[in-house]
Amino acid sequence: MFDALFVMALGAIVLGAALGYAAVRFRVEGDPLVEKIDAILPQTQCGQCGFPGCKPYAQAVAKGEAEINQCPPGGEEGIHKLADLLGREFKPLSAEHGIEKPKAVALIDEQTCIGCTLCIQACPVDAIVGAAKQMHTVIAGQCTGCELCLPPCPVNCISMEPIPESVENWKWKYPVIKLVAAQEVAR
Amino acid sequence: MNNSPYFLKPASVQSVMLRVLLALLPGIAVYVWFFGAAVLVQIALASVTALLAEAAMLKLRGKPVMMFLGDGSALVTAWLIALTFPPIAPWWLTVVGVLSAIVVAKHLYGGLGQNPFNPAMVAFALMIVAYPSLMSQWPAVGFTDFLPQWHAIFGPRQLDAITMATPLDALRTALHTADARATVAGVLGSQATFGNIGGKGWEWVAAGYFIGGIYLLQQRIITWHMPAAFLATLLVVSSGFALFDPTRFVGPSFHLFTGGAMLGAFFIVTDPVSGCTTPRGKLIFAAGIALLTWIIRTFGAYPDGIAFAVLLMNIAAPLIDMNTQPPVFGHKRKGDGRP
Amino acid sequence: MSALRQLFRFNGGVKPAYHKEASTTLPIAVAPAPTRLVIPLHQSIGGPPRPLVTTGDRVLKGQRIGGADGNVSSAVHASTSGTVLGVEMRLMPHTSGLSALCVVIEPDGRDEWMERQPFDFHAATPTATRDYLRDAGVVGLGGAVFPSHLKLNAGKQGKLDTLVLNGAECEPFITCDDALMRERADALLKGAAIMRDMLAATRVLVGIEDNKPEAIAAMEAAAARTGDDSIQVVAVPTRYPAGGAKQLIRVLTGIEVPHGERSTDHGVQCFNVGTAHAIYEAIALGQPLISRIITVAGNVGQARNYEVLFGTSMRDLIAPCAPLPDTDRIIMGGPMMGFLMPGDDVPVVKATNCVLVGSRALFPPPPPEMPCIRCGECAKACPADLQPFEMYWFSRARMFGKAQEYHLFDCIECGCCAYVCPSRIPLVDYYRFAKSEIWAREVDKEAADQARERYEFRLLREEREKQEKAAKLAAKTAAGREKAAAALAEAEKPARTPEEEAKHALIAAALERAKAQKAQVQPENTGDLSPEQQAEIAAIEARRAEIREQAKPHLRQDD
Amino acid sequence: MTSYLFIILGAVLVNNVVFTRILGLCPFMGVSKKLETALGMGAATTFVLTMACGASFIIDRWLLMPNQLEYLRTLSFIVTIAAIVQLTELVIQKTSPVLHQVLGIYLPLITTNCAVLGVPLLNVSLRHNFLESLLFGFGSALGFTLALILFAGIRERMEAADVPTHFRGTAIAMITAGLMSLAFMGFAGLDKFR
Repeated sequence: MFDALFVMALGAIVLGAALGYAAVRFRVEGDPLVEKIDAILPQTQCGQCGFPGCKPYAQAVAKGEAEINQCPPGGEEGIHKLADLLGREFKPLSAEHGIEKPKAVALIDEQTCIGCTLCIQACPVDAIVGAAKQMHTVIAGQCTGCELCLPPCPVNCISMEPIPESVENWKWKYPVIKLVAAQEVAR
Repeated sequence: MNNSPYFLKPASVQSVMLRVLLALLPGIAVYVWFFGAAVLVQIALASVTALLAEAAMLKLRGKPVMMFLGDGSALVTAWLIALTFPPIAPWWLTVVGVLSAIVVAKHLYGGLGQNPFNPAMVAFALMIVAYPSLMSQWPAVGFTDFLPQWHAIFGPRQLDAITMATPLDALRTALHTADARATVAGVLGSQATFGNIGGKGWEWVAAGYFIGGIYLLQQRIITWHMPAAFLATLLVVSSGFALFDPTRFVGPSFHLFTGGAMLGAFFIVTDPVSGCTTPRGKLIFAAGIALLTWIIRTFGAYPDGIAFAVLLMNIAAPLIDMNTQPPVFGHKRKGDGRP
Repeated sequence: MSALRQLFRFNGGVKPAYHKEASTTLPIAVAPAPTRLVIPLHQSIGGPPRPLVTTGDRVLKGQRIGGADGNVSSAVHASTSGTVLGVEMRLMPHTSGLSALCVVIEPDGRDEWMERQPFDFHAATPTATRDYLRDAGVVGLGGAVFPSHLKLNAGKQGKLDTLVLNGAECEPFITCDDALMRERADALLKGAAIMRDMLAATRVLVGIEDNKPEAIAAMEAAAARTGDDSIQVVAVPTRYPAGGAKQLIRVLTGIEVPHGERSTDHGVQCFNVGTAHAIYEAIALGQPLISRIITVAGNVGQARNYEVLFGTSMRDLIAPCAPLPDTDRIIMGGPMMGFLMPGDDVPVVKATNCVLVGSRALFPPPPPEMPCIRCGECAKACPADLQPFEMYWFSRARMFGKAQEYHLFDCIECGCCAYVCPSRIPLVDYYRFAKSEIWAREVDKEAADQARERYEFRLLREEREKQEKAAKLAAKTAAGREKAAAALAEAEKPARTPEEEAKHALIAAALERAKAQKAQVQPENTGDLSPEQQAEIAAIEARRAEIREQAKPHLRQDD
Repeated sequence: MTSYLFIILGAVLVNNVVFTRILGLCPFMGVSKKLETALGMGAATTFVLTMACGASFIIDRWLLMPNQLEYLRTLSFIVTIAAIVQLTELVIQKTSPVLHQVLGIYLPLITTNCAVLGVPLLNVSLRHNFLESLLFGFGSALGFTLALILFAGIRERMEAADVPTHFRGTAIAMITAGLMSLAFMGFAGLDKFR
C-alpha cells in the first residue's frame, strides 16, 4: 500500500517538475494566428460581428471567444475559409449578426447634404471627403459598404447603391447541366 | 446556348464502355470452353442485378435514370464481378456482390466517376472475406456439364463431383499446410489442375484476355503504362524469387497465366476512376498492385491477391497522383528543347 | 530558306475539321460603307481610354476620339469622317450582353482623312516611338488585343534573340491572316522589319501552318524580295493550337515561356502578322489602326474576308455574305475559342478576327454532360501539359484553391480538352467560371487590404489628434495634470458605458497624465508613441467602443 | 536484425492499429480532413507513442514489477502518457502555432487516444524487451500515420464528390474507413510479418 502511494507520488513529482520546466522553457508570446484570421476578414470594419472592427473580431476568434459565423460581409465563403484555417466545422451565418448582401457603396445625395461632417467622422476607412458646410462625397473605390455612415446623417441623404455589373467585373456563371438536351440525343 | 468550343469530337462514355465489354468477349469464350456455360449464367445474373440496382439508385438520388443507365458502366462492373467470382457460386453470392459494388462502392460515393475504390474488387474482397469457402469452389477444368453447374448456382448444391481447387489455391495449400518437404516442382507435377504454363485451362483464358487487352490498347481506351508495369513487375518479382529458391517460389509463367493476372492487367488495374491518372502515377500504381499481388499470393491467407492489392493501391492512388504531377508547360527544366 | 529548320513540338493538341477553303476562294474585299459607326472606347487590355469628343463634333477619318489612359492603355480613332451623334452606353461584343461607353458616329460619306505623316522611328527615341504607337491605337490583332507598344520593349537584356511572327492561324474557319499574308506580304514584312529594329532582334521567324501553302509561298517570295537574311518563313505542322503564342514560340525555338513571365526575358517576342501590318501602316503611312481584315464564315452563302472599319455593326458586315435562314447565333472568333455574341447588332472591334455565323446544324448543341470518368483524354490533348480533369473536379466543387494548385491559370482556354471529352463536359466553361471567381476574390482581397491600411491609419491619426489636443490643454492650464485628465475623461465619456471600457479609459487617462507631463517639455509627442504602447492600445480600444456604439443603432435598424 | 524489421512492418501493415486493431478511431476520423493536419497529427502521435512505449516499459519493468505493483499498470501508464502529451503540446505551441490551432482539441485527445494506451499494454502482453517495445510503438505509430495520410488523401478528393446528401461527412468517411479496413484484410495470414 505504501509502495503504491510512494510510487505514484514519485511519478507525480517527477512529471510535474518536467511539465513545469517545459511551461517556462516553451512560453508562447503573441499570436500569429490573429493576423491569419484578420487576412480572411473583409475589412469592412462594420462592427456587425459585435466587435469594434475586423482585428478585434479576429482576436476574439483566435481566443475562441467568438464564433466564426458572425461576419455577414465575409459571407458563407469567409466562414468556410475560417473553418478551414481553424479546423472547425462550417456553420451557417448567424442571423442575429445580419445577412449577406450584394456588395454596395454609399452614395451621398448632393442636393440634400448639409455638410455636417458627421458621416466623415463615422467612416472607418476615410472614404468620405468634404469639409464643414461643404458638400460631401464618397470615394466609391474606397468605400467598403459598411453602412456606418447611414445612421449619423441628420438628413438621411446617404443611400447604399449596389455595384452595377459591367464588362470589367462581369463573371462567368457556373456551367449549368442541361438535361433538356437528352431528347435531342435520342432523336 | 453553350460556349466555345462549339463542336466536339465524336466520343462518348457509352462507346468506351461498350468497347471494354467487347474486349472481354474472347476471354469469356475461352472461359466457357474450359469451365462451362455457368459463366454465362453468372454474367446474365450479374448484369440484371447491376442494371436494376443502378436504376434504383439513380431513381433514389433523383438523377435521370435512362441517361445514366445507358452509359454501360454498371455492365462493365457486373461482367468483371461475374468473371472474378467462381462460375458455380450460388446465385445470392453474386447478387450480394453486385449490390455491394453498385450501391456501396459506387453510388454512395456519388456514382460514376467518383468512387475511390474499384467496385468489382470491393465486391470480390467483401465476399471472399465473408464466404471464403464459397469463393474458392471452382468447377473442375474440362467438366462442362451444364446441369450440375446450374444446380450449383440455383440449388440443390451437390458439389463434390464438379469442384476443384484453383491452381493458385492448390499450390498455396500444398506449400503452406502440407509437410515441410513439399516443393513447387513436386506440387505442380502431382495435381491435374496445373497445365503447361499456368493453371490448366486458365492459361488459355488468360490468353483470351490478353487479346482483348491488345484491342483496348489499339482503341486507345487504355494506355500501355498500367498493363506493362503490372505484368513487368509481376514477371520480375516472381522470376527473382523463383531463381533465388525454386523449391519455395513458383516461376513467372505460373503467376502471369493463372488466376486473375491477365484480366487484372488489362481490365481491372486500368480502371481510370479509382486508379492513378498521371503517367508516372500509373506506373507506380500498377507496379504496386503487382508487388502486393505477389506478396499476398505467396504469403497471405487468400488464394488470389489481386482484389486486395487493387484496393490497397486505390487507397494510395490520390497521394501517388498528388506527388507525380507532370511538369506544366513552361515549368519544365530549362533548356529541355528536344523535338 | 524555310525547309530545313529544326522544329520542336508541343504536347497535346487536336486536329478538328478546318473548313478554311470556303473563305479563301475570293480575295479580300472592302466591306460596304456603314451608315452608323458604334466605336467602343475600351478595345484593348488596360485602362479604358477617355473620350476626346462630344456630341455634335465633326471628326475626320483617323482622328483620335479616345485618349489612352496611362501607359497600359491604347487610343481609339474615328474609322471614317462624320459627326459624333453621342458618347453613350451601347451593347458590347461581349458574351455578357452588357453595355459600355461608345462613340457613335454618323459617317458623312466623304471618308476624309485627317493629315497623315509617316513617323521617322529611326530618329525618335524608343519611348517616343512607343508613345506614338500607343496613340495610334496599335494592339495585338491575334485576338488578345494587348497594346503593342508595351510588347515592343526589348526587356532586361536590351536585345532579343528571336522575333516570332504568328501566321499559324490554327482556329478552324478563320482565314484573315492567311488572306493578309497572301495579298499584303510586302507591307507586312516591312512592319516586321520595324519591329525587329525596335526590339534589336537577331532574327525574325514567321511561323505559318503547313495547310496554307499559298500564304507560305507569298511570304517566302516577299522575304526574298527584301533580300534580308534575318527574316525566315517557317512552315509548322498543322495541329490546333499551333497558333497559340506560347505553342508557336515552342515549336519555332524550343523555348517554353511559363505563365506569368515575359517572353522577352526568354529572348523571344511574338506578334500576330496582322499586328505587323498595322505597325507598318502606323509608322510608314501615318495611319492609326481603324480597320482590320475579318473573316466572315460559317452558315453563310459566300464566306469571305473583308477589310472592315471598327464600329461597323456585325449585322451589316454579314449581310453581303448571305447568311442562311437557319442562322441562330453570331460568334466572334473561331469555333474553338470564340465568344457568343449577345446579338447581331454589336460593333466590330479590334479583337474581332472572325465573325462566325452559326446554326444548330453547324454547331449542334452538346449532348448532356456525363460524369467525368478520369479517362485522361483531356490531359493527353492539353497543349499546356495540365491535368484538366483535376482542374474540373475542383472547379465544379468550387474549391478554387485546389484548382489553382493544379495550375488553373496556365490554362489558355484553347478548348482541346472539351473537344475530346467523351463525357461532353464543358470543361472550359468551368475554368472560365473558376478563373473569374478567383479574379473577383483577388480584387476583393486587394480592396480589403487597402481598407485595413486606411482603417489603421485612421486609428493612428485619431489617436495622435487626441493626444495633441490633450497636450495643448495641459500646456495652457496652470494645474496641467488634473485638467488634462479631466478633459480626457470628458472626451471619453460616451465610450465608457460598459465597465470594462471605463477601466480602459481610466488606464488611458492615467497614462495620458504621464504623457501630458512630458508633453510640457516636448509639445510634439508623436515620436514618443512607441514606448507608450499600453496607452495607445487603451485609447484605441476606447475609439473602437465608440464605433461599436455607432454600429449598434444601425444594426437594430437592419434587423 | 530482420526480426526487428518484421516487428515494424507487422505493426505498420499486417496489424495496423487503425485498420486491423481498430484503435485510435477518434483522431483518425477527426483529423483526416486535410493532408497537412493529418501529417501533423501523425508526427505528434508518432512522437508521443514512441516515447510512451519507452517510458511505460521503464516504469513497468523497473518500478512496478520489482514492487509487485502490476495492478497499477493502467493507471501509471495513463499518467505517463498524459504528461508526455502535455509536453508535446507545449513544444508544438511554441514551434508551430498554426499546427497547434489546427490540431486543436485533438492534441490533448492523444491522451485518450486508445492506441497510445493500447500499444504499451500490448507491449507488456507480447513480452517485448525495451528495444522491441520502442520499435513496436514506433511501427504502430507509423501505421497510424500511414492510415491517417492515406485517408486524408482520399477525403480531400472525396470532398468534391457528389455524395448523396444523407451520406455526406462522417457517414461516407466511416464507409470509406470500412472499405480501407477491408483492403488491409488482404494482409491477413502474412504470418512472417506478425
